[in-house]
Amino acid sequence: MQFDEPLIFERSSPGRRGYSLPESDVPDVALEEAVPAHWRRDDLPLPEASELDVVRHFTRLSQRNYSIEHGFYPLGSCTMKYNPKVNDATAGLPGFSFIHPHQPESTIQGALSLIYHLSQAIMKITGYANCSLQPAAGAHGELCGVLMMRAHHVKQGNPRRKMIIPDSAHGTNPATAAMCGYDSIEVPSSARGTVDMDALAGLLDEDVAGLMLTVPNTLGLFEQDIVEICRMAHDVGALVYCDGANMNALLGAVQPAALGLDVLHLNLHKTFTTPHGGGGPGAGATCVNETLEPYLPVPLVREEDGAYAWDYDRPDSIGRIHSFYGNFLNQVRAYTYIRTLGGEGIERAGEYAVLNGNYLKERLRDAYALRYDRTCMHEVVFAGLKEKAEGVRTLDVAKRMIDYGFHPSTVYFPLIVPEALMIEPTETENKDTLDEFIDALLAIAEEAQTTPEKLKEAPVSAPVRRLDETTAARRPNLRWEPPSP
Amino acid sequence: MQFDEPLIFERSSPGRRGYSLPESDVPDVALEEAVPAHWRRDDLPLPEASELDVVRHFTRLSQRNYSIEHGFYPLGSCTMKYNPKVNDATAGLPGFSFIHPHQPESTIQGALSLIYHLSQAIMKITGYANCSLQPAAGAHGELCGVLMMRAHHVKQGNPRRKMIIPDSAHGTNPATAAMCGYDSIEVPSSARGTVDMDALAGLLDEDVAGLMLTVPNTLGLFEQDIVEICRMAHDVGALVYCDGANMNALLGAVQPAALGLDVLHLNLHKTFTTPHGGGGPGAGATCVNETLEPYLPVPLVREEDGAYAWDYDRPDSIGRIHSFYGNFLNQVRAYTYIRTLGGEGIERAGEYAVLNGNYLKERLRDAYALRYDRTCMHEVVFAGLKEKAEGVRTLDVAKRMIDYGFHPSTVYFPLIVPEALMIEPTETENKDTLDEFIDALLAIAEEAQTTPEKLKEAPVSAPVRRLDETTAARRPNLRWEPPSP
Amino acid sequence: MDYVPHSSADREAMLRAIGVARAADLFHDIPADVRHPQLDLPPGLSEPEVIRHLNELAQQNQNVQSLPSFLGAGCYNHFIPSIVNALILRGEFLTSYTPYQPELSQGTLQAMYEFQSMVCLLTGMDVANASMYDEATATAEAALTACSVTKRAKIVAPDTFNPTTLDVLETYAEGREVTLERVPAFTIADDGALRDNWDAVAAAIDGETACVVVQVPNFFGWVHECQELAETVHAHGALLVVSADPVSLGILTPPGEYGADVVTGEGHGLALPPGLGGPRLGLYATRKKYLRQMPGRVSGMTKDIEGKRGFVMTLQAREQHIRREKATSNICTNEALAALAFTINVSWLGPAGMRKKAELCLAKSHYAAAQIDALPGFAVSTPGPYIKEFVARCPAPVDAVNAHLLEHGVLGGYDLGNVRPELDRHMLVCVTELNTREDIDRLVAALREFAN
Amino acid sequence: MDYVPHSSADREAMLRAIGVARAADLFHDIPADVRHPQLDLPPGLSEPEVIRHLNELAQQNQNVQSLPSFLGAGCYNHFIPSIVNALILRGEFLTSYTPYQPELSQGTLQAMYEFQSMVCLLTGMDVANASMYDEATATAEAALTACSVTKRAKIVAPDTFNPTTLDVLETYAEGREVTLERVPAFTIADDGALRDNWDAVAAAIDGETACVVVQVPNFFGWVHECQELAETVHAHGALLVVSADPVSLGILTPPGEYGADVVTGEGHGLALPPGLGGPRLGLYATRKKYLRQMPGRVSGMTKDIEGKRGFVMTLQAREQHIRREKATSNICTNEALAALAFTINVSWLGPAGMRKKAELCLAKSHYAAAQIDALPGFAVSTPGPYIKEFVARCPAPVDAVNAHLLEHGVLGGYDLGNVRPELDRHMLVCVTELNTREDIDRLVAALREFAN
Ligand SMILES: Cc1ncc(COP(=O)(O)O)c(C=O)c1O
Ligand SMILES: Cc1ncc(COP(=O)(O)O)c(C=O)c1O
Repeated sequence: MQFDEPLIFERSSPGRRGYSLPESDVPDVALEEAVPAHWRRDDLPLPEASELDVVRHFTRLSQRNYSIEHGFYPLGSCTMKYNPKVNDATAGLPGFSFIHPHQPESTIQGALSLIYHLSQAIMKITGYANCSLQPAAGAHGELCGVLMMRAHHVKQGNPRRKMIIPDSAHGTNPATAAMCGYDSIEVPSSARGTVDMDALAGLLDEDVAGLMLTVPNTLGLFEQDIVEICRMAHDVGALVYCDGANMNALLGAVQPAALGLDVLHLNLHKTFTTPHGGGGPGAGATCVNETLEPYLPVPLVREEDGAYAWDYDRPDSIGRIHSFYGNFLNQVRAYTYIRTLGGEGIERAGEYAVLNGNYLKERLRDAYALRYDRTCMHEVVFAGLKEKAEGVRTLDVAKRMIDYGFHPSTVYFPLIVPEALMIEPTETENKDTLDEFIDALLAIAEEAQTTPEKLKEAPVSAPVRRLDETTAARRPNLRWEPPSP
Repeated sequence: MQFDEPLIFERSSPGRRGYSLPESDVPDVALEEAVPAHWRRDDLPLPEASELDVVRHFTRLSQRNYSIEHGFYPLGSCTMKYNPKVNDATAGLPGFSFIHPHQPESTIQGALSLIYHLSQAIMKITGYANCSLQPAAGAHGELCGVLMMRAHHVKQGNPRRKMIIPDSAHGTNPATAAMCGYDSIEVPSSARGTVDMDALAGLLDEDVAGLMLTVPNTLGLFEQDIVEICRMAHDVGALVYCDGANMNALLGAVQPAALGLDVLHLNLHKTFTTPHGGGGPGAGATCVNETLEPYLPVPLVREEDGAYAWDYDRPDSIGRIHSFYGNFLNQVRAYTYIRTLGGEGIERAGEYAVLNGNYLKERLRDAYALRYDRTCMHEVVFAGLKEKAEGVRTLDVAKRMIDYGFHPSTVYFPLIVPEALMIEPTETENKDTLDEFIDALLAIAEEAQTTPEKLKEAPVSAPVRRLDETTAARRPNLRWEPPSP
Repeated sequence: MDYVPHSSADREAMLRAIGVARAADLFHDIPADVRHPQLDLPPGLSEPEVIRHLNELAQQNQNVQSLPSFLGAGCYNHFIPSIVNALILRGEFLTSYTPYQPELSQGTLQAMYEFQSMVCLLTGMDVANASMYDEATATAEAALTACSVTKRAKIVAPDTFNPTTLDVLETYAEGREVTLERVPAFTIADDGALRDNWDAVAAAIDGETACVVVQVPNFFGWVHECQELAETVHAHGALLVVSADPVSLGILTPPGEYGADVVTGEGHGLALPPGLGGPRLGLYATRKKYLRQMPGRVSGMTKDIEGKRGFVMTLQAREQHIRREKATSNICTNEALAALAFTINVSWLGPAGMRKKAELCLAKSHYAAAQIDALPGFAVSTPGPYIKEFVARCPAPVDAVNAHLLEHGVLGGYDLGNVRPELDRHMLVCVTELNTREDIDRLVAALREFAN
Repeated sequence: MDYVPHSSADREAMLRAIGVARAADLFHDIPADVRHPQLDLPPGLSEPEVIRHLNELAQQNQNVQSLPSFLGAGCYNHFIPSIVNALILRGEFLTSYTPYQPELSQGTLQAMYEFQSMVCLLTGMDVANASMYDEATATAEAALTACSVTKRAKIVAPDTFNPTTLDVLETYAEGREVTLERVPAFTIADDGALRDNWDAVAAAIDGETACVVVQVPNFFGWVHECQELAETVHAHGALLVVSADPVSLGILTPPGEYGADVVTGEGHGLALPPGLGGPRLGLYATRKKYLRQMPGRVSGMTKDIEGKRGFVMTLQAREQHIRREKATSNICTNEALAALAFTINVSWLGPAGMRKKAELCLAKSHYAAAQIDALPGFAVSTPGPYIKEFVARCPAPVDAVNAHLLEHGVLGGYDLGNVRPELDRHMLVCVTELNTREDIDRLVAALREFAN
């Protein structure tokens, strides 16, 4: 059942009404008296719709989305694993969803305890000395982390100027560095897909504030020289930032702190199953070793004799990065998930994520160009089709996946792999699903040779065909305009 | 996004597991000791699937359904109106969903109070002396009602033998009469679509236990002679049953009790917005006047000084008709709805249901054969297309509605209208939706003349085309069979 | 607040199209003297107000999540995973009608087919319908169907059968020339111990007997021997109707294997929370030869005109909307969404989960029984294998014991004095996978305190 | 319990296909000495256990549904209708990624477009993005964008602005050569009365000023005059950034009409319950000329190759994944589902509901203010029009007053002593459409008792 659906504004009709609010039970206040004339708005051309209209509109819109609950969603670096329903149930408890951040601490002990114990669990999983759950997403966690690096250097007397970032890095890394006032210096990748150690050696100096590495990196490869890299950086007084978006691969396998990485952000909405929601709310965590611990944003939660309290008494803190304590209801989800899995489950998650990644790699390598022929971690990156076909691009391969019932994998990222096709299966996909996906990708590779138009015309089974993105950017239409009166 | 989906059994793989249950925290009990060998089953070939598999399977299945939340669903006599989401929220409160029927009354005062006040509200709306909410659906309510009629006659010394039922009646009416040991006697409808009064006069005698009428009847027409009919029935000691499935039309317009109808059932899942769920759980209410009050099933809820209690002390009761007190969580929904609407809202619901019904009637009468040219109530019945088209049947018209994005109306019921097309819009549909539906029906009537194959081949936009019902009935395949080992 | 979307402009335009001046004119067929009465209802509430009010009512109830509960006796607090609610509340399932138009109802129809398959596999029967209101009405319909099939009028039931079900059966039988014989199938010893008296059931069967209805496990929790009984029943040309708890079928032999002709059961425990006893979910399965006498909805697999697999409601010639007064039952709306919940949960449990759940009930109930049996003044008295419910004799009337337990924050077991006055010191204790050892120890501690 | 679906047969087959003997072999790139540490976590819990545990934690909290609450100060308990949760929890919305593949994301993309439209209409601006983390980060990004646009380094903010937002802004500004000047925009009279000192803001603007950020209504609840200020700002070549409460925009003049260049705001009050302050929803709208400097995701309407309407994420050249270190911001994941909730709720409210909600806040807060002002020892001190929050001076420190209120089952207002020590007897009282008169009377009665 799939319907085209107009804008909610186009469903509007004057005088129709959906809302249901109480009649006032207090004396009327004349708007004219309470608010001066120039402060009162004239019109507000919002949609007028009945409750049923609204429910139908958004139900129909929803059915124009693909989601994890439809099928395989192998976006690389996104960890589209199953988002357990029990997490939504616990996050929806009124004892969590209806608490106010300014309530007296005595009335929110359950919430503070949850934050405290989630932090502890994250510290156990990552090996760090402390962490903050204040970041609202991964990039926000990066900002938090790099600001702490900066604070450390400032404390040492010099904020320094440069941030070294591999050419395979996610765009948020250089963007974050820039926001914190650092110049990004790109370090190239080696033939093995990891940091080129010679190039790195040549870049490191006393003006380098730090490195931002992704572990495993965005090629799905573990930086085998990571310990050495950290040592080299520390030798010049630089710090090493770990983008932990790919932490799913490392669960139970290694604690990033043990590798010498000074600071790490996690995407709870990847590794710890809080849903992506079509682009958030996410939830970040920024974890630090002892060096950076003083700079964590305020507040934290501390425990004393079984009682929990907000802790603002952190003189070297970078300050606040969010109005309150981040996306708490997603912290409830992540906590539910971690308590469900326990240590053993966490380790299994990582192990099977890597198993699935390597299985895909091996089964697809005859048809797709394996860029780095080595064991991968939780994801694998191909440089498009192995046997190139006239005029067929990776985008066409990706769009054709739709007609086979799958969400496309990530394409054209990392930037250093031409025609990149980046596939992350996650541990919650079973072998049957992987096999179906493999069969589809092999069939598509075949089609690329025999019937390439099938790829170029794809998708044909989605609610819309390929869209004109050029015009969208050139002549942006970004909002509905009320008809002129 | 629409996918074919295999059976969950076909998604099964040995050793896969979805469930999550606690490990035992008590000493083990050896199954072999607790349960003798011949009582222990060998195998249980249920599906083996992960939680994600299960979520995906049923999400995909759901998308193969049309529902009120997709669009207009004008099944006649079904009152497919908006089912408010707030009702689901209140019914989901743990204080309702997790209470046990055997709890001490002192621990369920809120629930008993709700039952009591819902009963009171229903009595106010219908005008009856009392009611039971024990029936789990409409037909169950009928059974309850007719058993009470029987109990009354038994008490008078003779259960009597006959039940008079109009030829336009819903199938549950004669089926219920039969279950209660009555012979159904059909009374024909007049040219106006209501009970043929002469025929009725000829059928009434002292062996008639009662009449079962639907008000308004299944043609959407109000029995204008209803008061007279009740008088005639009462004159021979018969009682009059009112099938209240169509009560939506009468809300605030008239109390059925005031018309002389002795007993009435309501479908809370029609009139009072509890969702149909693809075929239940419904919820019924059976309402009675003073004559039948002693026979209500046990228990009822009584109130004394603000305390509520189960009342079993009803010596003439027909007994129990359900394990407990009916579909309580749907009673919570119906109560939420009635409290939301209040008296004024209830009256508006009825008024607009009838307004919408008549609007459709007038707008469609040029293209569809109006069977009875008079004011209708909440629904209208046409005898198919006005201008018949070679080989085009009402079924084809109905299936073609699907391709226009609507659920088909009821077809071939009531049985007395040839090629019946029975349309009930309900009050929650706005004029735009009705107009779109009208336009579609007019276009279909046009197509019937110009391109009849479009009707005969319809639907083409549903997940499946027309299905082979004949083979389904002749060689029934009603279950999955495990592969023989 | 109401849900009427009409603006006054819409309303006027529609009245004009109809050709009347006022909506009131559409009601002229209703006798004027009773038309448009004043409805004496409380005024409507806005959504925040109605939520507040319902929250208040809900909070006036204690519930089995807020207090440890040992109540069963036909309604059970089994674990229902979060996915069930998340899925059954999807509007596509929740707000669709009975699947009369199969092209737009494939989701519901396929789920019904899967449900039927699961019920068959659990019970060991050939066919199943897609639900009845509850176990009581399912059993009543089964027994009456047996009367039609055999053209006999006597129904035999042991008094270890759930008495409420037998009450419902009697209500249902009212209009028919049918009698129910309740056979004393257990005795009460002087010390209050219960004894199995199962042979009495076989003895009550004669050439008039249409069917014997038995419950497995019985109302008191234990399992009667059925194999031999089935032979006796069949030898007399009667039918055996077994009402089985589907949770117990995770480990118990399916009734189909010991000769049941119809199997009914209460499925809510695998589908929905207690909900004060409703909605519930009646299961009904039978042998192929009784298929055309089976009441209720059935989904069948078929093909569309392009050869694609699809599902339809089938064998409708049994049903009221086709067969009218000759229908097998008057049932129409059933418990489809509860059946869906059951299907989801059983898919999630799988064979291993079904067994695990039953084994947890077994272990926990036996633990509780052992603890209680060891208390001074208490004795467990269940003369047969049991899975989750057992009978505990108390040193005082159960209502006094339960009042004491409630003071200690425990919902005690079911007072069997409600069934038979002489059992007023017998408590039916139910322990499921949701009762922790801590819950049980709390119950036992409170009972011990009571004993002292 | 975990969610790994592999049977051991699957696992073996996969290892074989990969060509390794054990999964551990896949981790050989990790230094051996730190590989596979023992994780010192509590053991995993089954779903019933984890639900029980989380229920216990939740019950250790009081909440604004269980107690009447007068807390606001940046986080509000506005009514969110039931349809919002029912719709946003649909898996299609909940478990999809950022809409990188538009063909499979039309639902999210169209909702984003509708959201952007609503934000524009509410604020009176030309364009809006599809969300920021919260008002604080939205305002911080807006102010820093103003610095980039004007190539100036001074940000001016009155100290009636939410101090947390200003703190966040300072954190964000840390890496840049940017200063924030907090201007004293109110004074405290000897009797504790607050006085508007708005002219000081205009006075602080100079040729170095990149932007002035003001909040409407301000943190204390009242509305400052902005028309004139806007002129001064623009006369100096600076930008005006207005942080507006979208609830108040149901009745207040949109900032676009009095010269705002960027409007930010906190949208959670129209989308989600308080949730201890997160998730929230940052609004960001601006004028067309600043479109290419705007941070965040934007959905645009376009056509597919068949000419059918569709939506895509557009202007991505502003964003980190294309522009990298030159991006307008590092923001990636935003608050899409909260934006969807906002879009649903505002669709449901419509213009009439938006106005009604604001009017209810207005009436109820003024009722509460009048009652409190009449209490001995208390005085309301809000020197300007206000919609839902006002300042009440108390006869004792707010924490003592609040402790007393809590004993009486009321969550008192925000203690302004947290903002400035000398305001330790000033309570910021918030009253929304969800506070009934009964709630307010209960607050007032408890305050009266305190005063006596
Ligand atoms: C490697 C990497 N780093 C950082 C991010 C940014 O995370 P977020 O989108 O939660 O801000 C992502 C996700 O898109 C990522 O894949
Ligand atoms: C007129 C009429 N009577 C009775 C019924 C039976 O109601 P239910 O399906 O709830 O048993 C229906 C509904 O199908 C009906 O339309």
